[in-house]
Amino acid sequence: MSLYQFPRWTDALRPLLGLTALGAPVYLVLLFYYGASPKTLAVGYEPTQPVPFSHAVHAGELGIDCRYCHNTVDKAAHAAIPPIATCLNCHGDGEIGKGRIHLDSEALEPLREAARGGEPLEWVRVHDLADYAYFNHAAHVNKGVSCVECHGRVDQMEVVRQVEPLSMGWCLDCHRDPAPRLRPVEEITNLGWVPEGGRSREEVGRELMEKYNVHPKQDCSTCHR
Amino acid sequence: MHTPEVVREPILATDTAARVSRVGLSVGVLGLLLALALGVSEGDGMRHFFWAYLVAFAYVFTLTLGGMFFVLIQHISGAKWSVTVRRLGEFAMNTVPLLIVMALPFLYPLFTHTGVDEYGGLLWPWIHPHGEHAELVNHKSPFLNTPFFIGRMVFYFAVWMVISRFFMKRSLAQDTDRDPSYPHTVKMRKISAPSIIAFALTLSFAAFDWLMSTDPVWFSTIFGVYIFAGCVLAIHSWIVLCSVFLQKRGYLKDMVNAEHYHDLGKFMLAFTIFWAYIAFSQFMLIWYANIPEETGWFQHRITPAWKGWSYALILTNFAVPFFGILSRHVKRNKTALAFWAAYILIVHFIDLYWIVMPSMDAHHNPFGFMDVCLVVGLFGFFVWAFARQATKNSVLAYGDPKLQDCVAHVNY
Amino acid sequence: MANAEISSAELDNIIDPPALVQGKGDLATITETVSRVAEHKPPKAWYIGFTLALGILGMLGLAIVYLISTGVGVWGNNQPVAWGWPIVNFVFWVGIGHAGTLISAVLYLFRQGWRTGINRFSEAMTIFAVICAGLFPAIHVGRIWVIYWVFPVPNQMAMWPQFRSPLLWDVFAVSTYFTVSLLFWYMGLVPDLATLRDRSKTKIRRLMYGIFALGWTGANRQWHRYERAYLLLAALATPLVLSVHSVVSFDFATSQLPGWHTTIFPPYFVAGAIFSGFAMVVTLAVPARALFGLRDLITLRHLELMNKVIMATGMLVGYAYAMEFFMAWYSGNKYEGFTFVNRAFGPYAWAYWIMVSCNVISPQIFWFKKARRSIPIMFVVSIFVNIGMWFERFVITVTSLNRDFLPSSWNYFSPTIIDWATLIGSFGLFFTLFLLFCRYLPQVAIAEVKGQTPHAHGHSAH
Amino acid sequence: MSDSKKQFGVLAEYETVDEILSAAAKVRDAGYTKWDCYTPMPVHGLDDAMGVKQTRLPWFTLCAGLTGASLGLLMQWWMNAVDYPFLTSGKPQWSLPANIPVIFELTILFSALTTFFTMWIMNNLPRWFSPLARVERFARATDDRFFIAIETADPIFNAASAESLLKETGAHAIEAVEDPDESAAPPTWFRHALMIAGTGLIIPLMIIAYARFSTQDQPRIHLVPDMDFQEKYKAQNPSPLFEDGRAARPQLAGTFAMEDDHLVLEDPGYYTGKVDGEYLTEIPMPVTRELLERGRERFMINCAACHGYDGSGNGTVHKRALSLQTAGWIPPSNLHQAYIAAQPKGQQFESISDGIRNMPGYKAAITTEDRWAIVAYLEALQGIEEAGAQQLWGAAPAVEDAGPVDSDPLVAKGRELYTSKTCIACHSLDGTKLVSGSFLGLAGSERKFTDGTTAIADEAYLNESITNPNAKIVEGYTPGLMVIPPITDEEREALVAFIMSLKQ
Repeated sequence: MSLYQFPRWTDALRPLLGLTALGAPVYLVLLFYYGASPKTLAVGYEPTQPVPFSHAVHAGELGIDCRYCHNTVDKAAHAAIPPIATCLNCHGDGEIGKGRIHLDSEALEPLREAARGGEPLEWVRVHDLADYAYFNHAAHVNKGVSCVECHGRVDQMEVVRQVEPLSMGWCLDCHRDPAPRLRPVEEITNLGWVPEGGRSREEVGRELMEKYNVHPKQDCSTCHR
Repeated sequence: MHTPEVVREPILATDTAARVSRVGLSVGVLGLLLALALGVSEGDGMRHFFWAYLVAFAYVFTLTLGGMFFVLIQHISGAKWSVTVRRLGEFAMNTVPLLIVMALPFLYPLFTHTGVDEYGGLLWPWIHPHGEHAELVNHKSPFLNTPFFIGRMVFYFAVWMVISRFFMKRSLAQDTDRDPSYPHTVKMRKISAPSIIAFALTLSFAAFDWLMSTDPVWFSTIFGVYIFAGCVLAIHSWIVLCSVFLQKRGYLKDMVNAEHYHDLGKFMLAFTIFWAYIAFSQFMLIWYANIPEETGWFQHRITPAWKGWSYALILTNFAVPFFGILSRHVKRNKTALAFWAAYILIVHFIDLYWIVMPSMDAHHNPFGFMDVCLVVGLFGFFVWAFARQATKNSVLAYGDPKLQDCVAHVNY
Repeated sequence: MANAEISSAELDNIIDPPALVQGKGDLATITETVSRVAEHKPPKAWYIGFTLALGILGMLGLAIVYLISTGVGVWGNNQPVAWGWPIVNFVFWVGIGHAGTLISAVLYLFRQGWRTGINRFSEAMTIFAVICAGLFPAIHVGRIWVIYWVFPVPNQMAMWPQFRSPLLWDVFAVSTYFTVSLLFWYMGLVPDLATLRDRSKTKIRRLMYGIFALGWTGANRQWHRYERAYLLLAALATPLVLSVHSVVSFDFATSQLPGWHTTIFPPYFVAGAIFSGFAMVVTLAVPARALFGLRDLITLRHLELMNKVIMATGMLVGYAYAMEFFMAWYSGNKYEGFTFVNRAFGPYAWAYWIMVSCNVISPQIFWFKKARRSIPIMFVVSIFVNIGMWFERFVITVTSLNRDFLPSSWNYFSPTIIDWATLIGSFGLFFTLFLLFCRYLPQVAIAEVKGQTPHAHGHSAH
Repeated sequence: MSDSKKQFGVLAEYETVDEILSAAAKVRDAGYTKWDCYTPMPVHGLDDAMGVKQTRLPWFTLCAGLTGASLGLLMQWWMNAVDYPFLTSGKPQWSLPANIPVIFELTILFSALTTFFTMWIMNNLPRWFSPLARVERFARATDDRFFIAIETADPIFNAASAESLLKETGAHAIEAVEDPDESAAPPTWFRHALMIAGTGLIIPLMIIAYARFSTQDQPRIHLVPDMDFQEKYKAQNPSPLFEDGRAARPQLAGTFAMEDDHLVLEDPGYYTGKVDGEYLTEIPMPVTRELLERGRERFMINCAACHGYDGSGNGTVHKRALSLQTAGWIPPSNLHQAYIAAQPKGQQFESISDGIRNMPGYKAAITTEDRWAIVAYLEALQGIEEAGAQQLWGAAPAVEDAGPVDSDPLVAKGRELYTSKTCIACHSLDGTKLVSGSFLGLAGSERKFTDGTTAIADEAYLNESITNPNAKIVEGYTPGLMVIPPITDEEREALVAFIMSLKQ
């Protein structure tokens, strides 16, 4: 008989079919879940900045407080990237600013150039929330949420890198259970802070929640407004 | 498998039926008298009596109208499976005159002023609008007024009389008629279509008039369908009970078999689900929208006095019978099915009682011996009227052209 | 046999129209009649129809691309009629999608043998109609690429769907309905695909039909489970079909809007869905049976019975219209009352009366047997019903919304050209799929029709 | 018997339902178990004739339905009432009535899927290969013929007796069915294709793993980009409106904010520290504990990096600048110096606001109130010094005493200039080495220069050093460090006279 017949080995396809039927959805879901996760996509973003500013030196070694440069962080929603003038406090050349440290540094040339009215410095934003998400730095910082909770140990980073996913689920983790992420507001920029006397952060956080009246909201309109 | 050849002879259960009808009549008289005595002694001016009477009346009414639907739907669909049990439905349908007689006591609360001051009337509160809702009830007075109400009642009864007489007569005539063109069957099939329209409208409005207007403020467009679901559920259960009883007594032996019980059981299951579907739809929509003018009705039914009854309803009228008759084996076992049929007939009363009584008193569940006396009594009268027909007529529509098909019919 | 006894077939002749399968009606003929269509080049009309449908489908594609690239502002939806055209179309198509499962499942449970002639056909119609229906809410969200948010999948937003929303019930109801309908349809197809496989003359046909026939041989031990599964699916699909349109009705009825909030909506929508679905089956069956030579399998009796169902469900719908009107007055709610007066005599009175005349009045002609059996009349009425049922959804949606509680917001809804292109385009999608089905798959359930012939029943008593 | 190895079974053909029904009953009665009837449609009564038992399929359906219902209930309860409780439309977080529809749908979905798949599994389908399909006449099993096949696998199978039994049943044709001698192993090309596909499946996973555990220079992929980037201005974002791309416009030279102007006029003391050219002597607000705390905090943020946490002028930045040997670096002042402590508050405020010497103004970075807070804190800090800062801060910085009263007016003027022209920042008067050498005993001392030459520090040398500090570099000092403020010849003369007066 000349007509096509299914050969015997097609029987071997049956377990394969079952495996595919069960495995394919699992595979696709996992692929999407891990592939599209901000932990995969966003964490580890480490752009090259126009000036190789080292947080490790300034915030870490020199111990300059975060707020020296990001001086709006406790007053406004936005934590300002400092104006060039702030840099020039130390890195001027007498004419454009008073400080003289690294007067001859090549790397700082773009800075001086910008200060003289040339091309502005375009710092690359590392932690960039979607535009539909509203985040208020002051509201967090003044209630005892340290910089480190979202930005990691910036004082140890030569180049700033995103270490947290900044996804909605991640935000909610803290909004649902803020206690272990709180510290006394005095210690807000002390990125290496640990509670005294061997107390747990949870324990300290509970007290601070009470003290600062911390009741994070979970409504849509908290962040999407 | 063996299919018996049908013998086209009347099956007369005269003696049995006569005995049953006598029992029914005595139960009816006894129950009614007992209830009356209790009602008089209760001291609320017979208010409880009349409300409970309405529940019992509704019980019989749903059986009668259920029978009517059963007959009509078999004709309109040309069903074959149901031929051997259709006569039982016809008997039930043909108790309309009893219904008319039973409706007469309603004239008393309609015309009397007894208890008006205290309770706002003996029965339907719209007869004497009172309290905070008087204005809204007055708005409805073009519809809810005594003369029009009685007029509608007469109209419903007239329509039902015409339908039931027609189908009963034709069906009996078909038994003896040997015309091979089956003119009666053809005629019944033709008339069933308009009849069912009349049936749907009259049943809906009768449900609105008698049951929904017990709370004259409340309204629900689905209410007619809700009562309809109860009717259908009740009649299928009743037919199962009757045929099992008749078979126990030696009648219909070869005529009704596991296949027919299976089908009846399927309808019991289907309408248990349908009832739940309608009840849920009504509840859910009112619960969800949460509009005060509608929620009042359910509010009255979740008071401490009625809460248990309401929750029980979900179990007794849906969950329990659903799992009870889900299995094919139960549906094909007539003893088991008869149990569930009896069960459904009992819980059907719970449903009706729940519909009516909280409107009388939302904060007190008056259920007691009198309620049982009344429903058993009126049901006794129904059995009497039902069985009396069997004393004269064959319990099998033996002349039906589809009889052979019916007996041979097999479920898959 | 008693002398007054007559055979079942003869009886049908007296109290019922002729048998379901006409012509020679033996097994081989049934196989041949149905398979022939899938095995030979289709008639010219098919090519014309397919080209046309593809063209309209293209228009739909353009409309959707334009919609998504621009935003839902291209539609006429706006305050106060923010729920306009798309939901009308959605409910319209979902409604049509009810007849298939109803014919397959409910009539199966009721042992209505006549379903076999048309069930395959209407199941396919169901699936395609549900696809069309699903399209509208999907494109209505505006950002179709995040449509997966409606499913309860864990996500980086740590959010779950809002299960108290009727729109989410819709997601579950419609997707369940689609899945179950597809399973039901495919399951019915398997033995017929095996038939086509065994008849095929080319390798590619044998391979394709063979793969999807799953190696079906017609072994009785398999038939046994197959039939039980079929029965179970039918028993499951029956409450499902009720639930789907009930849930669709909840979209409206759970609200507090006069004209939407009424308890009869669930059964009323279901009746309307069956009504429109049957009308669509008739609309499709009339040309199809002529075009593909299926007159012997989809007989006049099938059509007549469907017309009866159309008449019955039409009256159920009429019952609901009447109840709504009565209750609008009886409720004593002024807003409710106004809404209904506004429906009948307000700016959309034209739509209301189109609806009433198409849905309630036009099927009344089926009281006459002649009309029930007249191809032209039933075709026209079925189209009327399709139109009327579309307008029913339009009336419910638009007339209730266009009179806001705030009179200053009152507005008149007018569809835009994109609205029209989407609606008409959805017919392109529907007919493209349907014509492909007609071309390549058995349009009539071969095995099931065979089961209804006298050849399928043993006569010997044993 | 070698034949039976390759034989699948015996096939018999029948033409009508009646035939197959009676034949099936006979085969059943003969005791066969591995056999089946093949029909183009379900034949009712055949189950009985074959003795097929009722399938258990409905039980699977029931279990699946119950599973679906419970899962639906649990899912909605957990998602809406536990994991993300959320209030909407006044409904309870767990609203059972509203959950019924989804529970119902899931019940049906689970039941239907289970029924469907279980049925195929129980039927051992799909199974595309079949020896029966190789028999030409068997193609009619899906058309109009009925077949019975008894398989060789049946324990009581015997080719001869099976054939004779089937003959007895009235079969129209009987045929032995061969079991094709084919390999059950998939062909090589298929195995290869499978391997390639399997490998292909791993690639996306590896890409994901790599993306997870590496850093990237490029911004994330936005799967849903539309609303992540909205056409609206956010703080410090670039703007296409201006040529230089800055949304924040730099101030034009000589401008100052209207608001400040206005406020300065309203309350010049508070905003400038001066009223009519006279410094305020007191802080223009009540000095509270809060203000001091605030001042301390602001001091630590803005001042401590240079001036040190203790205000001693020994901050980390200063140390860093020294270690980098920064030319022209003027060390931050020791804030404990008496002359600073003695300054009027308004002057301190002005220094913070507008800067002094090499210190830039902090007007833009610190609010007015905070600047006053720092001034207030400074006083406290200086007070601590007096109270014994040595214990608190360790090594005590040198503090200049008021010094002798100069009789020569030129020297007196020089002493004044010593402070106002900021010499004091680097040169002490008590012999301590600050940034540079002390003025005490400078005059007349021998200087050793980096080029190996020496000189006596006389008036000429001092004049030269003030005019051109890099002309001669003393050993151990960094060139370019000394900054000369604008100075007139008379002033230089006075300064030299002052330094000469410190001759030892």
